[in-house]
Order: sequence, then C-alpha cells, then structure tokens
Amino acid sequence: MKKLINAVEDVVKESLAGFCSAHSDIVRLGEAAPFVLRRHLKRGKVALVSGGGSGHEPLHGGFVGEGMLDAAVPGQVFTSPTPDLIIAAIEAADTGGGVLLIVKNYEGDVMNFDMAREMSGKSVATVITDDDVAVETSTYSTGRRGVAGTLIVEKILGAAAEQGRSLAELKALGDRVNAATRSIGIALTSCTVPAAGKPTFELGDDEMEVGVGIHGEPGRRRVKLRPAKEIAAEMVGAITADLGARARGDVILLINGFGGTPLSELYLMYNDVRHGVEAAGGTVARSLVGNFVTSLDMAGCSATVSLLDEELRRLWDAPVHTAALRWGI
Amino acid sequence: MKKLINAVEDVVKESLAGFCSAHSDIVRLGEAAPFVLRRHLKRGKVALVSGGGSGHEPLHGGFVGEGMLDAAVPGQVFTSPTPDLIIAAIEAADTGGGVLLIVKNYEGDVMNFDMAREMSGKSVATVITDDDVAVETSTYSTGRRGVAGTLIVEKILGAAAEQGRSLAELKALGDRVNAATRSIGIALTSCTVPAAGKPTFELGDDEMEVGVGIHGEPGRRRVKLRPAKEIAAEMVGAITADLGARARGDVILLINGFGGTPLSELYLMYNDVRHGVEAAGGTVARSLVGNFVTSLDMAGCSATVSLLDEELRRLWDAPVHTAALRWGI
Amino acid sequence: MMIDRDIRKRLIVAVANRIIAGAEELTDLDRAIGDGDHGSNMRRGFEAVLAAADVLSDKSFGEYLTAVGMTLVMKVGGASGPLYGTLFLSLGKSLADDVSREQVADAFAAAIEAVKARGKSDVGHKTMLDVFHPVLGALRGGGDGLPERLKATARRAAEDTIPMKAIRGRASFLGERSVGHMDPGARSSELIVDAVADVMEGCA
Amino acid sequence: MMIDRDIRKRLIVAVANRIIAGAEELTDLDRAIGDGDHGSNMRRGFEAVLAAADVLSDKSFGEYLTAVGMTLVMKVGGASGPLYGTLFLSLGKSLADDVSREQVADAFAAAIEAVKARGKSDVGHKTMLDVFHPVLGALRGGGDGLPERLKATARRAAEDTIPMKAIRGRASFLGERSVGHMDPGARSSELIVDAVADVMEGCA
Ligand SMILES: Nc1ncnc2c1ncn2[C@@H]1O[C@H](COP(=O)(O)OP(=O)(O)O)[C@@H](O)[C@H]1O
Ligand SMILES: Nc1ncnc2c1ncn2[C@@H]1O[C@H](COP(=O)(O)OP(=O)(O)O)[C@@H](O)[C@H]1O
Ligand SMILES: [Mg+2]
Ligand SMILES: [Mg+2]
Ligand SMILES: [Mg+2]
Ligand SMILES: [Mg+2]
Repeated sequence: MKKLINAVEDVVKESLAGFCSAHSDIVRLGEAAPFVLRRHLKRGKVALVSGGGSGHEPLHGGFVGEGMLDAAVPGQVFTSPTPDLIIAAIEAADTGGGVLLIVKNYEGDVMNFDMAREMSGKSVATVITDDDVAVETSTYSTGRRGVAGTLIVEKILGAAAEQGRSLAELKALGDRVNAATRSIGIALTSCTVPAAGKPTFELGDDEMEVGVGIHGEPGRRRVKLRPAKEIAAEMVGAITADLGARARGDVILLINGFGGTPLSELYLMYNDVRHGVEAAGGTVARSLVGNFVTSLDMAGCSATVSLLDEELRRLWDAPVHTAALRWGI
Repeated sequence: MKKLINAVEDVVKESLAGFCSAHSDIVRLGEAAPFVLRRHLKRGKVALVSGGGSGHEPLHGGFVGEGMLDAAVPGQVFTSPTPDLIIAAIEAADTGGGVLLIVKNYEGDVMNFDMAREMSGKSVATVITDDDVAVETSTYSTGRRGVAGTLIVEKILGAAAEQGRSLAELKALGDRVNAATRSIGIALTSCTVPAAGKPTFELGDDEMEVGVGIHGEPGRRRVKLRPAKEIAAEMVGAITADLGARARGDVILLINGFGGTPLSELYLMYNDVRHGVEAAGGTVARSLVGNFVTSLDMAGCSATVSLLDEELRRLWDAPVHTAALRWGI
Repeated sequence: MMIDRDIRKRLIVAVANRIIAGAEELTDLDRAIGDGDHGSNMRRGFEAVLAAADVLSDKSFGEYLTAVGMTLVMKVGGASGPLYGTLFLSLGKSLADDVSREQVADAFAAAIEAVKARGKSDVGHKTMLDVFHPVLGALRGGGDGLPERLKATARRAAEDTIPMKAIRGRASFLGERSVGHMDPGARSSELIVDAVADVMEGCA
Repeated sequence: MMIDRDIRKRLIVAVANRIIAGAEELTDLDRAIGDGDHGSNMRRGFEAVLAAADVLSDKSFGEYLTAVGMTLVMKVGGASGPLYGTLFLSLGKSLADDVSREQVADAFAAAIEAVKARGKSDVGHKTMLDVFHPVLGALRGGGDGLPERLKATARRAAEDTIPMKAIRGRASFLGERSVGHMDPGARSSELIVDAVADVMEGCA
C-alpha cells in the first residue's frame, strides 16, 4: 500500500485537521467531537447535517459552508460515524430551526443516523439519498445506494435552507430532488482501504466493473474494458431507462471521478455521456465534472443525471461557498 | 493500460471538446485551431496566453477565464504545442493590449513558444516559470523546471492584467512572482502516457521518487517510502533552504496532487507541511489544496511556497472565474 | 447460574481477544462482498471494551451488558456497530446477575428481535442473524455439552451463509455475486459465540 | 551531384519509414530518462512528411528541405520539433538541386549551429547534437564507402551518449541518473543518418 500517511489509525483525524486549517475561512473543527462545522452559522435557519464514512473526499466536509451544509460528520474510512459524533454535530449546528440529516442509503449510515436522531431529542428529519440505478429496487431489499447524486441534493437543499424554508418543506424538497436523480458508476481498479492495506478487489488488466458503489466494493458484473463511447452509452442507457420519459427535459449532468482517474478522462467521458443524454432527448442545462464523491484512489467514474425544473435550476444556481463547490460568492 | 478513452490519438481532442462544452459559460474552443479561449475577452487588456503539453489538467485550460488566462494551448500529452497553434491562440486572444506568454521552463515549451513569438509579429513578451527546487540551478544547465507554482504566477498576473497594467509591468510582475515561488514534488507511482501504454517508470512497493517533475519522469533520487511527516519535513527543508531568510513572512501554501492521490492524503500532507512551514518561521496566509497541476494518474504531490506582500495578496484575493479556480464571482 | 465479576471479566477478555485475533480474517471476508472494514470496526469496538474491562465488570450483569452495548454503538461504526450495540443493549434490559438458561434464551430472543427491527432484516438475509437464530435454537434445546453444541451450531450457521444471496447489508448490492462467500458478520457472531462457550465450559 | 525528384522522394520515404519503424524504441528510450513521447512525436511529424511526399518532392531541393522543416515544426511538438525543424529549415536556406559534398557539409555545419542557437546547447550535452557533430566530421572526410562510414559514425555517436550526463533536454533534470542511458534524440538522429546513407548507397 502506497499512501501519504503517518499511521493508519490517524488518517482520518490528520486529514480532517488539514482540511479545517486549509479552509478556516469557511469551516472549523467541531469542539465536542471531530466533525466539520460551518464557521458562520445562520441563526434560525434549518441546519443541514450530513456525513458517512471517510474516503469520499471532498464529500461531505468539502460541501460545508454558505449555501450548502452546516456540518459534516466523517466516520472512519468507509465506516459510518457513530451516533455520539452525529449527536455532537446536530447540537453544534442547530440554531433553533431544526436539523435535516442527509444520509446516503447504506445500512450503516442509516442506522447510526437513526440512533443519533432518536437519542438527540431535537427536531430532526432525515432525507435518504438512493440514486444508484445499478442496484435493483425492491421493497424487499436494502434498495439503492446513495452515491454522487447526493451532492446535488445537498446543493439544492443548501440553497433552499438559506431562503429560510421550514424543516418539513426541506424534507419534501430533498425527497423530490432525490427522486429526480439517477447515477451509475464503473471502476477500472478497486481502491486500497488504509487499514486493510491491500486493494478491496483485483481486476485483470483488461477488465472493468460495471455498477460499482463508492466503497471500492465490486460492482454488479465484470466485463472487458471497452472504449469510452460504449461505456458512456451503457451508463446513459441505464439512467434513461430508469427515468423513462422524464429524461426528455433539462438536466444537470455530473461526471464524477472516483479519485484515481485524471480530469482529462473525466472530460472525455463527459463529452460522450453528454452526447448520449442529448441523443436520448435530454438537454444538458448545467454541468459539473470532477472528483466530488470519491472512493479513495479508485480509478473510474460515475454519471449522474438530475432532472431540473425552474425552481431547482434557481436553487442550483444560487451562490455557494464551500471548499469544493463555489460560485456566485 | 486502463483508461477511459476511445482511441489513443483522440484523447486530447475529445477531452478538450468535453472541457469546452462543460464550461461553455467561461470558455470556447478556438476556431483556427484546438485551444481554449476565454469566452468574454476584455478589449485592450494585455492577453495572457499559456500552454504546454496536455496531461496536467486542469492546468492550463482550467485557468482560462475572468481574472486569469485569456487562452491556453494544449499540446499532445506531455508534448509542447507547436508554433502554429500558439500563433492561432495569440491572434485570437490579442485585443490590442499585447500578449504575455506564460511558459513553464521546459525546452520544448520554451522553443515552441519562442518560435511562435518570432513568427507572430505581434507585441509579445514571455514570463518563464521555474519554481522546482529539485533541480539544481546553474547557468550552464537547462535550469529549473516550471511546475505547480505556475498556477500562482497565472492567478496573480491574471488579476493584474484585469486592472489594466501594461505588458512591461506584467512581465516584470510575473518574473517577480516566479522568483518568490518554490516547489518540490514526490511521487509514489509513475503515470501512463496513453500513447506509450505503460508506466513511464516502475517503482517498488516500498519506494518513492523525490524531486519529480510533472511529466511522470523519474526524480532526482529513489528512496524508501516514508511517513507523511518525514516527507513533509524534507519538502519544507528543500524549499526553505532555497528561500533563505525570505521564508519568514506571509506565504501562499499550495499542496498540489499529481492526479492519482486522493484529496484526503493531500489534506493530511497539507497538515504536516503547514506545521513545517510555520516551524521555519513562515506564516501561511493563503492555502490551496487539490489536483491543479497534475501528471495524468501519477500518485504523489508537490508543495509550493510563494512569498506574499500586500500587493500580491490583494492580487491573489481578487475575483477569479475559471473552471478550476473560482472565488469572488 | 450466577454471573459474578470474575465471569463477567472473563467473558469480556475471551470475546474481545477472539475478535481482535480474528480481525484480519473478518476484514478479508468483508473485502470479498463488502467494503473491507468489518475486522477493523469490530477490533476498534472490542479494544475499547477490553480497555474498560475492569470498570465494566464491576457493574451488575444488566448494566454491564448495557455498557458493552453502548461502547460498541459508540466505537464500532458502520452497520455492525448499531446492530451488535442493539443486541447487547437489549440483553442488558432483562438480565440479572443470577440467570437461568431459559432467561438467557428469552433475552437473546428479544435481542434478536431488536436487531431485526434496527436492521429491517430477517433470518435468511445473509447476516449475523443467520448465526444468532440457530444459536438461539441450540440454547433453548439445552442439555449436556451445550457449550460444544453452541460452537458447532455457530460454525455451521456461519458456513451456511456461504451459498446465500444477500438481501441486507452491503453484500446485497452485489446481487447474485454475493453467493459463494461467507458473511463477515456471521463469522464475527460465530467468534463471539465460540468465546462465550469457552467461558461457559471453563465454569462448568 | 544532382538531387532529382526521385532521390528527393526516396529520401523522404526512407527516413520516414525508418523513424516510424523505430518509434516504439525511441519512446522506450525517452521513458527511461525523459517523458516517454519522443517516438510518438517523431512518428507524428514524419507521417505528415510522408503523406505529403509527392507534393514535397515536386519542389526544388532547397524549398523541399524548408517545407520538411516547417512540417516538422508544426507537427512534432516537444523539444525535438523545433530542433529538427530548425535543422531542415537551415539546410533549405543554402542547398540547391545540384550540390557538392562540401556544400552539403557546409550547410550541415550551419544547420548544426542553428540547432545549437535554438536549443542553447552544445556538443557534449547528451542530445542529438552529439550525433550531428561526428557525422559532420565523417561527411567532411569524404572518401570511398562514405555511406557506410556515416552509418558507423552515427551508430557509435549515439552509443557514446550512454555514459554522458545530460546538460540539456529533459534528461538534465535527472542529474547523475541520466548516466547509463542512450539519448533518444541521438538515436533518432542516427536513424535519420542511416536512412539517408541507405539512399546515398542506392545512388552510388
Ligand atoms: N440490515 C442488517 N441486518 C443485520 N445484519 C446486518 C445488516 N446490515 C449489515 N449487517 C451485518 O453487518 C456486517 C457488516 O458489518 P461492517 O462491515 O462492520 O459494516 P459496513 O457494512 O457498514 O461496512 C454484515 O456482514 C452483516 O452481517
Ligand atoms: N536544448 C536541446 N538541444 C538539443 N537537443 C535537445 C535539446 N533539448 C532536447 N533535445 C533533444 O530532444 C530529445 C527529446 O525530444 P522529445 O522527447 O520529442 O521532446 P520532449 O523532451 O519535449 O519530450 C532529446 O533526447 C534530445 O536529443
Ligand atoms: Mg464500512
Ligand atoms: Mg514531451
Ligand atoms: Mg464493511
Ligand atoms: Mg520526450
């Protein structure tokens, strides 16, 4: 394992310290526990708190700041944070307007955030994101994972919260954005969890995994590595099939790198995915390309399509000032 | 070689197309040739044009826009662009104020930009960046490479050009910023140039290269992989030894990833490097952490320290609106 | 049967050491169909329990179980933290220092229900529940050589998760590809049962 | 000696094919002490020259050399583009269709000076110049079997770059570590000389 680290057990703590000191104009380190807190909280606003295992940087800490999250709680790498940390973040972020938790649909995250909500005794609601079309939906199963689309939910909710909307309104809006958002990911390599010391899975030199999540876990199937155009076509196909006729409108297109893929390849994929989305009748009204919801050093990317209406477009365009996403301020 | 590409020879073209369409509010693709042109040129302003081999994304195209560059000319991967492309960019970007070329000190870049300047017949000056302390300086040799510090020169010149400064003033300012900027890089892996199909060099599982540039070339020496703190100490030592007493003031600290290293590790390195800089008497007044001047999928990072005075700090803080760097707008 | 301070301490030491020794294997199992952290998660939790062994063992059996559960909730993280935490928290609700086998079985049955509720899961979903459930059966059965039977039951139950298709947990995202691998949480449950049975044998 | 259309065309075909065939080797050499693109750069340039072979060969020898130089400048990129470009642009300045060996040697000497000026480099810096210079010496020497001697000189000169420490080019960034590897530009120069000598032999 080749990583720029000191000791395996200190990775999350030291990286968090670096993050908070590099962005001390926007965030500060929680006092009661190690979480990321927005430096200038807005009195009375509903507080948005997210979190989950580390290893997805800049998610979620990179999205704390004006117009987006109020706190982010990192767990160990790929391990949900524990309820005590989440409770500490809820308490620090709440300024009287209540708290909305934004949780990716992984059982660990859902259960730990649920326990925190139950124990906190505050006015807390939860939006669960589950945008990953690679997983078959079924009321019987765990359901879909929350992946890169989470950033779109967080951005739009952040803007809406800044407008002073109520907890119930935000919860409804978050559910609506999540329902309008679909993602699918592919990986060319796995990643190496520091504590494990070796890659989570091994892929042949000519293989890729289709339908991966963001934890370096294997995907739904392993296929031969194919040209970008064919990969893009499969991704667009999976997403548009799932969206159905709704895909024929304005959308945000997010091409998200998993951490080990150069930006040049992400733009190349954007080029092919965009053509696919437009061929399917969609209009790419807003774009985002980069490493936002990563899986440590995994090579690969995901495509996310999120349907836009006038309200959502305005909220997406609203000013945001975080470490990883910034415009209008 | 595992890459998200179609054909090796189309990588640069297709990635550029994706970039320009994803950021069509900021840039457009050159008409006479494939380069990145700022969408809204400012009449009479000195035009800033940079470029070099591809593979360093977001450099330079990601820095085209208000408050930074007016055009960026990408060559093939790690190969300087040819004079015809550079001339086309000069002609498109010039709005009457003359053109300042910002060129990293590599013989290929220097010679191609020189030929373009000679052939263009316009009022053109050149700032050459050579911030890499890993290379010994000597009037006898090629001298130092231009690496991540180039982004600081481009940002500050961009802000100054926006103020309406003259070509001669900008040339002098660029030389001054470059002289105040030092970088050093280390690599945990090499990278794979698409056309070559295999990594430029091989490293053992417990080895790293110290003093690498940004072309996946080997560094000055190969050593055993060490903890982040020790790597940081060596980096800070090399930079501060070179800066001498000048290091005891306000600085910008840039921790730049080479493309294959997760953001979490960059923040961890930032933490250790920042402590080192401060222990050496410097004050980290501004920080930047991320993948800005990359080497395809190389794992590793560089540290850049740039001395600040009141004028430079104001120029650094001035609004910028590019694909990869944005604040204040 | 009286669960005195000595047994309480021995239980912690035995279970924690078993988990710590098995951490790497648990992580390997989780790498195959999960995200490669079950061993580190469980080790982190049980190292904390072990470090507090003396303080914990001073408590009554019920408070002791509650405190172990709370420590696991606060230290393990991931899916296994709330689930094992819930298990021990639930056990702590009803067990006194002096307990019969029936009382333990009833408490365990209630704890299994609590885990199901927390995890929205059930037997057959390829999780730790697939070990708990048969172990509860063996416990209810009682009789001579119970510790040995508990161990054998747990071992077989963990193995029986290999051919299952996961319905809950990260492995469920793999669909058919989850078939053919042992569930890491089933294996950690087996380790716990095994260590507890060892202590039971030592007391017999 | 008369450099007619046929020879002009044969020169292009021979040189271009030699470079294209050697591209992978050139890239391998560049991977060791450079950035692994010299072969792709040279191939791109000479493929363009080859594609225009007929049009180029219609021109006078001087214009032909200038056009080859310009094509290389505009297609190769990197350090080798301006340098090989400068070489051919300079040769094109003084050579007519009917040239003597002395005239070619003088033009080559001037072209070498132009390359030095462009590259701020000199003999001994571990570059293409370390092949050009001894080849110029052999050319000046003249005599029987000149083509064979040019080839042998170029081959030896390229090999002689192996123990050199690079002063110019990317390899200079490696310092002492550049020792022990052949300079890729020296090798591409050898290939060019070799191909030209082949054509000379065919004309003798
Ligand atoms: N909903 C659930 N119900 C019961 N057990 C579960 C559930 N989800 C996961 N598990 C158990 O947790 C184990 C995984 O734990 P761990 O790896 O520590 O957490 P995570 O999956 O969050 O990384 C699985 O092997 C399984 O036995
Ligand atoms: N300043 C120079 N003078 C002469 N030759 C040079 C100089 N710099 C580089 N070269 C030659 O160019 C070759 C490298 O070419 P190439 O790999 O195509 O360009 P780049 O170094 O830009 O990647 C070197 O092997 C060397 O022979
Ligand atoms: Mg986990
Ligand atoms: Mg090159
Ligand atoms: Mg796990
Ligand atoms: Mg090269």
